[in-house]
Amino acid sequence: MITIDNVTVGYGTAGFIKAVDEVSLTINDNEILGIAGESGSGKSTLMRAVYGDFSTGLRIQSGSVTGRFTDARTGRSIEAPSSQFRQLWWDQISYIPQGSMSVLNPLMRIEKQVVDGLPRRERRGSRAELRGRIARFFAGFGLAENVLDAYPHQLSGGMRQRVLVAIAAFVNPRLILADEPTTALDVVVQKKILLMMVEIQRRQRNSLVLVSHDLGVHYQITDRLIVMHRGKIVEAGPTAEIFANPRHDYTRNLIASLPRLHGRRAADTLGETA
Amino acid sequence: MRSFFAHAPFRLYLGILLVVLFIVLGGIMPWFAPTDPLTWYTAPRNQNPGAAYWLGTTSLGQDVFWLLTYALRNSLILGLIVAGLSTIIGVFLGLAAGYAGGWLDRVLSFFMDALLCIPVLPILILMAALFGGQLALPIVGLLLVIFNWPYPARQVRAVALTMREREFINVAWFSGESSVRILVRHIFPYIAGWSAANFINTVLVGISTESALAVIGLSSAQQATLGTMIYWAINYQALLAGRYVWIGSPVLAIVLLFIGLFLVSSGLSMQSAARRMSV
Amino acid sequence: MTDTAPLLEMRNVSRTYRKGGPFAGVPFKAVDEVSFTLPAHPQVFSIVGESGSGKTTLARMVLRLVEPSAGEITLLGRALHGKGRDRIDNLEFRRLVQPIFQNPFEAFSAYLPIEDYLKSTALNLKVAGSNAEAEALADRTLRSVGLSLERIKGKYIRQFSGGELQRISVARALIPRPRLIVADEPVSMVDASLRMSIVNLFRQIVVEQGVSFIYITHDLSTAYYLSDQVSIMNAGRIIESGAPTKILDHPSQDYTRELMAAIPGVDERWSELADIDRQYAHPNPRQESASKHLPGTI
Amino acid sequence: QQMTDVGTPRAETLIVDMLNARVGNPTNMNMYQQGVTINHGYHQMAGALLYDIDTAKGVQIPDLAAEMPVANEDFTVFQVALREGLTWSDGEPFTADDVIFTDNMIRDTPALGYSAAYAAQIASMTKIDDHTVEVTTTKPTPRLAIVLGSVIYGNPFHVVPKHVWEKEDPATFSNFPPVSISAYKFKDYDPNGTWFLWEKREDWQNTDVGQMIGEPKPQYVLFRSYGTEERRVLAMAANDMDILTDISPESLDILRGQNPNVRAWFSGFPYANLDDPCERGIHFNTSKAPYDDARTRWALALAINAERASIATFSGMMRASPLGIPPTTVLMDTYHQPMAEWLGEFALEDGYKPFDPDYAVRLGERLRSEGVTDIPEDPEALRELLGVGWWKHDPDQATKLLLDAGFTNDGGEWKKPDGTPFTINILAPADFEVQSQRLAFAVANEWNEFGIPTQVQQMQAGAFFTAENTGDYETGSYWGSSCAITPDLFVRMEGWHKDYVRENGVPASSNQGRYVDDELSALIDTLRAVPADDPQIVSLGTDILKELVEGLPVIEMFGTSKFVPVNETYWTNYPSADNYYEGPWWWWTNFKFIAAQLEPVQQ
Amino acid sequence: MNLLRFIAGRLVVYALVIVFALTVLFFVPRLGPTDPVEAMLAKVASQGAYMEAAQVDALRQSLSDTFGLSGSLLEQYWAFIKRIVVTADFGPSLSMYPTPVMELIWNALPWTFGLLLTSTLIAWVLGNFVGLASGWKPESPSSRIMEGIAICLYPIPYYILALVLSILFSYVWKIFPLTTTIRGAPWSWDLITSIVWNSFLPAMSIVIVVFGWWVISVKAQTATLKEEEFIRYARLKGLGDGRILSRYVLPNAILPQITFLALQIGLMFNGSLITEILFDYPGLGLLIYSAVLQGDFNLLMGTISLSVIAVATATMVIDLIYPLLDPRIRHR
Ligand SMILES: Nc1ncnc2c1ncn2[C@@H]1O[C@H](COP(=O)(O)OP(=O)(O)OP(=O)(O)O)[C@@H](O)[C@H]1O
Ligand SMILES: Nc1ncnc2c1ncn2[C@@H]1O[C@H](COP(=O)(O)OP(=O)(O)OP(=O)(O)O)[C@@H](O)[C@H]1O
Ligand SMILES: [Mg+2]
Ligand SMILES: [Mg+2]
Repeated sequence: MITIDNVTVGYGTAGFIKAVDEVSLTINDNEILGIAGESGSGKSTLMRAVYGDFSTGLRIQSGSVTGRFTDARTGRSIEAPSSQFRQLWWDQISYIPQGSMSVLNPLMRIEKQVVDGLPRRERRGSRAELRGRIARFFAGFGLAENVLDAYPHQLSGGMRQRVLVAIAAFVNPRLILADEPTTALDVVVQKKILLMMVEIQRRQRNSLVLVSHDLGVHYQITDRLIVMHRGKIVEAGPTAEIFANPRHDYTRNLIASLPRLHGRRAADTLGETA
Repeated sequence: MRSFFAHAPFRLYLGILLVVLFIVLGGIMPWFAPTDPLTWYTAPRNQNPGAAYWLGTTSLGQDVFWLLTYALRNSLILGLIVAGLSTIIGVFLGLAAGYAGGWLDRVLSFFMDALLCIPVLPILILMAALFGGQLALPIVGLLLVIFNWPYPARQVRAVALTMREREFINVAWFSGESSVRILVRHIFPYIAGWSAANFINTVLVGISTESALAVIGLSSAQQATLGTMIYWAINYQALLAGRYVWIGSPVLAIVLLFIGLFLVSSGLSMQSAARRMSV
Repeated sequence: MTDTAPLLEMRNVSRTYRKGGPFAGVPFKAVDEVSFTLPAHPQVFSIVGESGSGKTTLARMVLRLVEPSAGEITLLGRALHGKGRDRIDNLEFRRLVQPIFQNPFEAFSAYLPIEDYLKSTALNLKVAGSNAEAEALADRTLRSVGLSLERIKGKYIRQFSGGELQRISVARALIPRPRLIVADEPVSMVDASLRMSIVNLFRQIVVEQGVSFIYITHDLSTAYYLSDQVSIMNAGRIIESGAPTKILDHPSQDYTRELMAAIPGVDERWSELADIDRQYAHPNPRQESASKHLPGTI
Repeated sequence: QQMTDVGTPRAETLIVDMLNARVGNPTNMNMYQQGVTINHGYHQMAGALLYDIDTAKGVQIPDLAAEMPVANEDFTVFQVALREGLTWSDGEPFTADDVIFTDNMIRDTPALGYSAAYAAQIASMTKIDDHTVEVTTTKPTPRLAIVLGSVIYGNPFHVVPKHVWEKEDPATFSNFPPVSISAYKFKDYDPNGTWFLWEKREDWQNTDVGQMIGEPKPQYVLFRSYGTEERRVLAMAANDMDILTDISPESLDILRGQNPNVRAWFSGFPYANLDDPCERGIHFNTSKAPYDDARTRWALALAINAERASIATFSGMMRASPLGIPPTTVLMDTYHQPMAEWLGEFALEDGYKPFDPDYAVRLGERLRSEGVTDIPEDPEALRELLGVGWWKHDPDQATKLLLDAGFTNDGGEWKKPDGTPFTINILAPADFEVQSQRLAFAVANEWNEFGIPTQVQQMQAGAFFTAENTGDYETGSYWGSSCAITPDLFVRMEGWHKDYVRENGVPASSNQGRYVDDELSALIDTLRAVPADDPQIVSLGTDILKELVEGLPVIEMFGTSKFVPVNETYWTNYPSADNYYEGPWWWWTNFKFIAAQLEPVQQ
Repeated sequence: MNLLRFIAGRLVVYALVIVFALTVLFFVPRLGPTDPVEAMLAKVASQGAYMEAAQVDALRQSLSDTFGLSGSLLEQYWAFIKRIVVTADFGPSLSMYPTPVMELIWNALPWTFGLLLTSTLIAWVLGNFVGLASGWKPESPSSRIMEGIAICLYPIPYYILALVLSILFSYVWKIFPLTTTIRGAPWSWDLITSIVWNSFLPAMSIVIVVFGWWVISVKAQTATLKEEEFIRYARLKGLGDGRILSRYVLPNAILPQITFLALQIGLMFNGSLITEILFDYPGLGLLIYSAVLQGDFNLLMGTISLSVIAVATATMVIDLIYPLLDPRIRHR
C-alpha cells in the first residue's frame, strides 16, 4: 500500500535537522504494523512523512514515499507520492495524532467533529441515520450516545482518546496511522482502546500503523514490528519473531528492561532496605 | 547583547529606531531649545518649514519644531508614567488576586469590574470642570492610572488563575520559593510579553486621552503636550487654513510613536520566542 | 523527631469534592477513609489504581497541596495540616518531603534556565550557604542521576528530552536530602526505554540515600518491580495492600486481577485478542508476512 | 429648484447661525421659564418687545409700543401707547389686555424666575383704553424703556397672547408651537434642537415689521446649529449658511479664501465690526492684595505691549480703548476723542504720564510691514480705526511702580510685599468668548516676558461665572461692567457702585471686582436721577470715566471685534460699514428689522 | 463554576458597581466650584440682557429655591438615591429648567447607543474578519499591508480623524451632510435612511479607529491559534481553508474577543463622546458636554450615571451572554 524507499526526512527551512535517516519500509494491506523506539527516534516524523503532513516544516530530503490506493468508487488504482496525499486524507488514510488531549475543537460537539471531514461515501443517508451509525460505532468503544452531544472538555482524557480513535476508524479508510494513541492512559483504558483498534482493523481489513514506545503494546497487538533508533530502523519483522529473537542490542535491551509481573524485581537486585 | 541583536528581526530595528528618535526628540532636544517655544512671537508668524524654522511656525509665532519637542516631552512623560504605573499596579494586583484567591481576589475583582464599567472620559470631563476647567497633567495621569490598571489586572488575574494550577508552580514552591518570588520569577515571565503589549497600548491611551481632553478645552492649554498642540492648531483653524505641518506634526508624532512601540514589542516577543525555542 | 515515630501516618483520611457545583452538586469522596503507615526505614510504597481512583488527591494531601476534609496525616509524628502548634513549618516540611510530578514538560517554567531550580532549591531550603556550594551540590546530585551541571547549564526546558527532564526533576527533589519523595506517575509520560532507568534510579536512591518513596502509578508492573509495599486503590479506598509478591500472587480482589490483566505484558497475549481474530477470521499475517512482504526492504 | 435639507426652496430661505448651538429642550418655548432658550428664532423673528433699539443711531425705538413712554414729573407713572392694527399669528388682535395680562401673570406667578425682579420695579399696569396702558413703577424710573425694552440683545418682558396663556399655568406651559406677534410664525423644528424653521406670515401687514418696514422677502428663516466652528465655517463656505454669528479672524480668512461671496462688516481690514457694546480687558478682584493697590494695577498695565497683545489676540483687528466703555462709533465721538487731550495730560501720583497717543500709528506701521493691506496712512484715520491711543509699554516705570508699592525683585524674581513670590493666575473663558480667552493668553505672554510668571486658567462658563461672582479670582479676562451703547452710560456704569460690593465668597450681581471708590459711587448716584436725554449725561459720563482711569480697577484694552460674516450668494443688502442701517447683531431682538430689509439675489 | 452562581455573582457586582458609581458621582460635583445658580445667572447676563443689580439679586434668590438646593449634603444624597432607585428620576435640568433630566436623557440615549452599537459591531465584524484573514497568512503581502494600515489608523486621535473625514466627505466631496439633519415621520423609511445617512461619518470615525484595534488583536490571536493542535488536526482531516477558518479558527478566535469587547465598551464610549461633540450628534456625549459647560448638576449627574449604568449594563450583558457562546463555561 505504502512504499517507503530510502527516505531521509527532517525539519527546517534554513538548515536541516535530520530526524529520519535513509529508511525503507513497506506498509501492507490488512496488517497491524507497529513502530517502536525511544523518544526522538523519528517515529512521529516518519508518520508525518507517510501521511504527507508537511506543515510543521517537515521536508523529505531524499528518497520517496509512494502510496498505491484503489479508489473505492471507480475502482481505479491511484499511485502518488505522499506530498500529493492531500486528497486521500480522511478518505483513504486517517490519522490519530500524538498528544491527543487537545486535538478536538473545544467549541464543537463531538458528533459534528465526527462528521466534519468524513468522506461522502460514509455520509450517506439522512442526518438521523448517520447519527445512528455513529452512535452504534461509538458504543463499540464504550462511548454512550450522549457523548456525541458533548463538548470535548466534558470528556475525560481516556474518553477523548477513544473518540479520536473512533473518528479515525469511522472514516473506514484503507490505512490508519495512530501515533501513540494510548500513552499516558491508565492500563485499563489502554487495554480497551487497543482491543477496539484490533477489532476494527480486523473487521475493515485495512491497515493500521501503531506507534508506541511501549513494547508490551506491540507484543500484544501488532502483526509486524519495526524498531527505530536515532532515525534508523534497527529491527524489523513479524512481532513474534522479534520478541523471540531480537537481533539488535537496542531491541534486546528494550525487551529485557520490560517490567514483568512475577518477574525480576528491582527490590530483589538492589536489595531490601530494611 | 551582540548575539541578541544579530537575530533581531527587521521590525525590531525599525521600532527601536523610531522609539529612540522620539526619546531623543522629547527627552534630549528640549534642552537645546533656543528660546522657550511656549512664548509667543519668538518667531515670525505662519512661516512655512524651512532652514530657519524646520517645521515652520505657528499663528502665534512659535517654532513648531521646538514646540513639538516640548510637547513630546510632556506627553511622553505622561504616557510612560501612566502606562508604567497602571501596568505595574495592574500586573501586581492581578497576580496577587489570581494567585492568592479568597477574599483578596474577590475585593480586587470587584474593583476591577467596577472601574472597567465606568467610562473614563466623562469622569475626566467632570473632574476638569471641578478643577476649574483645567486639569494639571499629574491629575490626568492619576485618574488615568486609576481607571487603567484594571485592564492588565483582569487579564493577568485570569492567567494567574490558570498558572496556579500548573505543576511548575508547585515545583517552585517545593524549591523553597516564597510567594512573591513565585509571582515574580515563575508566573510573571508568562505574562511579560502581554504586559509589554498592554504597556504600549496604555502609553497610547494616556497620550490620546489627554489629547481628547485638550481638544475639547479641558486640559491646561499653557502646557505643551501633543494634545494642547492640536488644541491650539484647531483653535487657529490650522487644518482649514492649510497649515498642515502645525496640526499634522503632533498627530504624526502620536501615530509614529505608537508604531515604534508596537514594532518594538512585537519584535521583542518574536525575539524571545526564538531564543527560547532555539536549540 | 524520634526514630521510633513512623515516617508518615494516615489515619482515616478523606477528601470530599463537590461535583456539579453548590446548587446541583453532590458531595463526592475522592479519597475515602484511607489509613496507612509508612515506617521510618527507607522504602518504596506504591499506590496503584486506575484513573480517577483518588491517587493524585491522596498524594497532594501528603504534599500539603490539598487539605484533607477529615482524618489526620502525621509526618514523623507531627501534624501536616491544620493550625496546631506541632504543625511542621513550611521550610522544614519542604526539607523533609519533595515531589516528582507526572509530566516532566510541565515541571519547569519555560522562562527559567533549568539549573536555576536546582540552585534555588539548595539556597532557599538552606542546604547550601553560598552560590558555589549550591552549584557543587547541584552538580553532585545531577551526577547521581546520570547528568551533570555542565550539561544542563544555561538550557531551557524546551531543549531537553522528557527523560532528561524527569531525571532533573529527581535531582531537584534530592537536593535537600528529603526523607520522603512523593512521585505521582513519574514515568507514565516517559518512553519505555527511559522508564526503567528512572525506576531503577529510584531504587538506587532508596538504597543509597535512605529516602522513602510514595510511588503512584496505574501500572502494576512497575509498582511490582519497584516497591516494598503496594496498595491498590479503587474509588477512593485502599482495597488491598501488602508486599507486591503477595498481592500479585494472591490477589484478593477482582479489581486487582483486572488491573493485572490490563498490563500489556510480553509473556502472554490477551485472551480477548484471540476472540477478535476468531470472529473476523484474520488470515494471521504473523506467519506469512515476513517472507511475503519484506524481502529486500531492510 | 434647489432645496435646503429641511425641505424649503433654498432661494426663499434665509439661513442663520444659532447663537448657543443646539437647543436641548426644543419643544419648550416658554420664555418665562428659566433654562428655556429662545434665541433659535423666536427671540429674533417671532416675538417683539415694547421697545427695541436702533443700533445704528444708538437710540431706543418703540416696537409694540406706538411711541416712547410719556412720564409724569417724578418718573413714577407712564402712559404707554400701543401700536394699532397688530394681530397674533392665530389672527387674534393685539390689545392692551394682552399687556395687562402679561403684567399680572408675571407678578402673580412667583415660580417664574423673573417675577420677583419684575415686581421690584413695576408696581402695576392698568388699562386706559384698548391701545393705551398706564404703568406705575415702585420708585422713580427715568429709564422705563430700558426696564421694559431692549438696549442690548433683548429684554425679559415679553407680551404674551392672553387668549392662549390664560388657559394655561404659566409655570409649566410649554408654549409650543408658539403663537407669534411679529412677521414670522413657527413652521418646523428638529426634535434634537439643531434647527428651527420660521415662515413668513400671510398677514405680515398686521405686524410691527410690516408696519415699520414693509414685506420681508425671505419666505423662510431657518435658524440652525452646525456645532463646532470648523463646521460652521465649512457650512458657510458651502453656501449652506447665510449669516454667521461670531467666529475667529482665522476662520474669516479661510472663508474669504474659500468663497468670494462671503463678506464681513468691512470689506477690507479690519473686517470685523468694532461696535460691540462691551469691551474686553483684564480686571482685578480689588479686594485682594496686592491688587488692592492701584500702583500694582498700573504697573501691570504698563508692563503690557498692547500692539503685540492686539496682534496675538485678533491679528491687530481691534480698536484699543483706555476708557471703561467700548470704542464704538457712537462712543468714540462722544467720549474717546473728546477725552484724548485729558488722557495725554493725565499723570500718575509720581507725575508720570502714561498715555501713548501714537499706539495706532505704530500698530498701523507694524501691520503694514507684515503685509496687511488697507491700512490708512493718515495718523488721524489710523486713530479712528485702531483707537485713540493706549498706555505706554514701559517696563522701567512698571518696575518703579511695583517697587513703590512694596514689591521686591531679587535676581529677576518678583516678590509680593508680603514676601511671597509674585505669580499671576488669569481667569479666562474656556469654551466661549474667544476674544477674552485669547486676550488672557496674550497678556499672560506679556507679563511672563516682563518677569512675572503668569498662568491662564480656563474655565467652563458655569465655573467661570461662579468664580467671578463669588470673587474667587485675582485677575480675569472678560468684560465686567465695561459695556455701553448709548451716550447714557448709566446702564452698566451703575454696576461700579460700592453698594454692590459683596464679601468674597458671597455672590455679587455686579461690581464683581469689589471696587470701592466713594467719588465714583457719588457720581453714579447723581447719574441715576438724570433722565437719558438730559444734556448733563455726557459730562457726568466723562467724570465717571476719568475716575475709572485714575483708579484703574480694570485694564481696559480693546473693543470687541465681531467677525460676523454674511454670504451674499442668496441674499444681499446686509448691513455693513458701507451700508450702516443696523449693527450686525443677528442674535438680538432687532434682527427682524434687518431680515426684513434683505433682498434676494436674482439667480 | 456553576452557571447560576456565575449569574448571581455578576448581578451582585453589577448592582454594587452602580451604587458605588452613583455615590461617587453624587458627592464629587458638589465639592466643585460651580454653583448652578451662579451659572444660570451668568447665562442670563452673558446674553447681554439688561437687569439692574437689584433685579439680579431677586432672581438669584428665586433660583436657588426652585432648584431645591437646600438642605444638608446628606439629606440631598438620600433624596437623590431614593429618587433614582424608586422613580428613576434625576430631577429637572438646571440649565434647561424645568425640562426633566430623564426626558433629555431618553432623547439622547438612543442616539448614543445606536451610534455606538452599530459602529462597534461594524468595527468588530470587519476587524475580526480582516484580523482573521491576515493572521491566517501573516506573511502574505496583503496581510502585512492590513496590519500596517491598522497600526497607522489605531493611534489617530478620534477628533482629528473625524475632522479630516468630514472635511473630505462633506466639504471637498459633498457626499455626506456636514451636520446632523434628521427628518422623517416616526418609524418611516425616510427617517431610517436619514438616520443612517447622517450617522455615517460619525460612525465611520469610530469604526476606523476601533477597527485598527481589532485587527491588531485578532491577528495576534489567530496567529497563536493557528498553532493549536485542533487546527492542525482539522487540516489533517483534509478540510479546506475556508471551512477551517469558519468552523475552527473563527469561533475560537472570536470568543476571547467577546470578553475584550466587554472590556472595550468603556473605551469606545469615550470615543463616541468625542465624536458626538465634533459632529454635533445629539447623544449622551453632547449632553454631558453641555451639562459640564453649563454647570448643570442634575443633568451632569443624570448623564454620567446613565452612561455608567449603560456601560455597566452592556458589559454585564456581554458577560452573561458569554457562557451561552462558550460551552466550556456553560457546562462547568
Ligand atoms: N517541528 C519540528 N521542527 C524541528 N525539529 C523537530 C520537529 N519535530 C520534531 N523534531 C525533531 O525531530 C526528531 C524526531 O522527532 P519525532 O517527533 O519524530 O520523535 P518521536 O520518535 O516521535 O519521539 P516521541 O516518542 O517523543 O514522540 C527529534 O529530534 C525532534 O527534536
Ligand atoms: N479539585 C477538584 N475538584 C473536584 N473534583 C476533583 C478535584 N480534584 C480531583 N477531583 C476528582 O476526584 C477524583 C479523584 O481524582 P484524582 O486526580 O485523585 O485521581 P487519580 O487517581 O489521580 O486519577 P489519574 O490516574 O487520572 O491521575 C476524580 O473523579 C476527580 O474528578
Ligand atoms: Mg512522537
Ligand atoms: Mg493522578
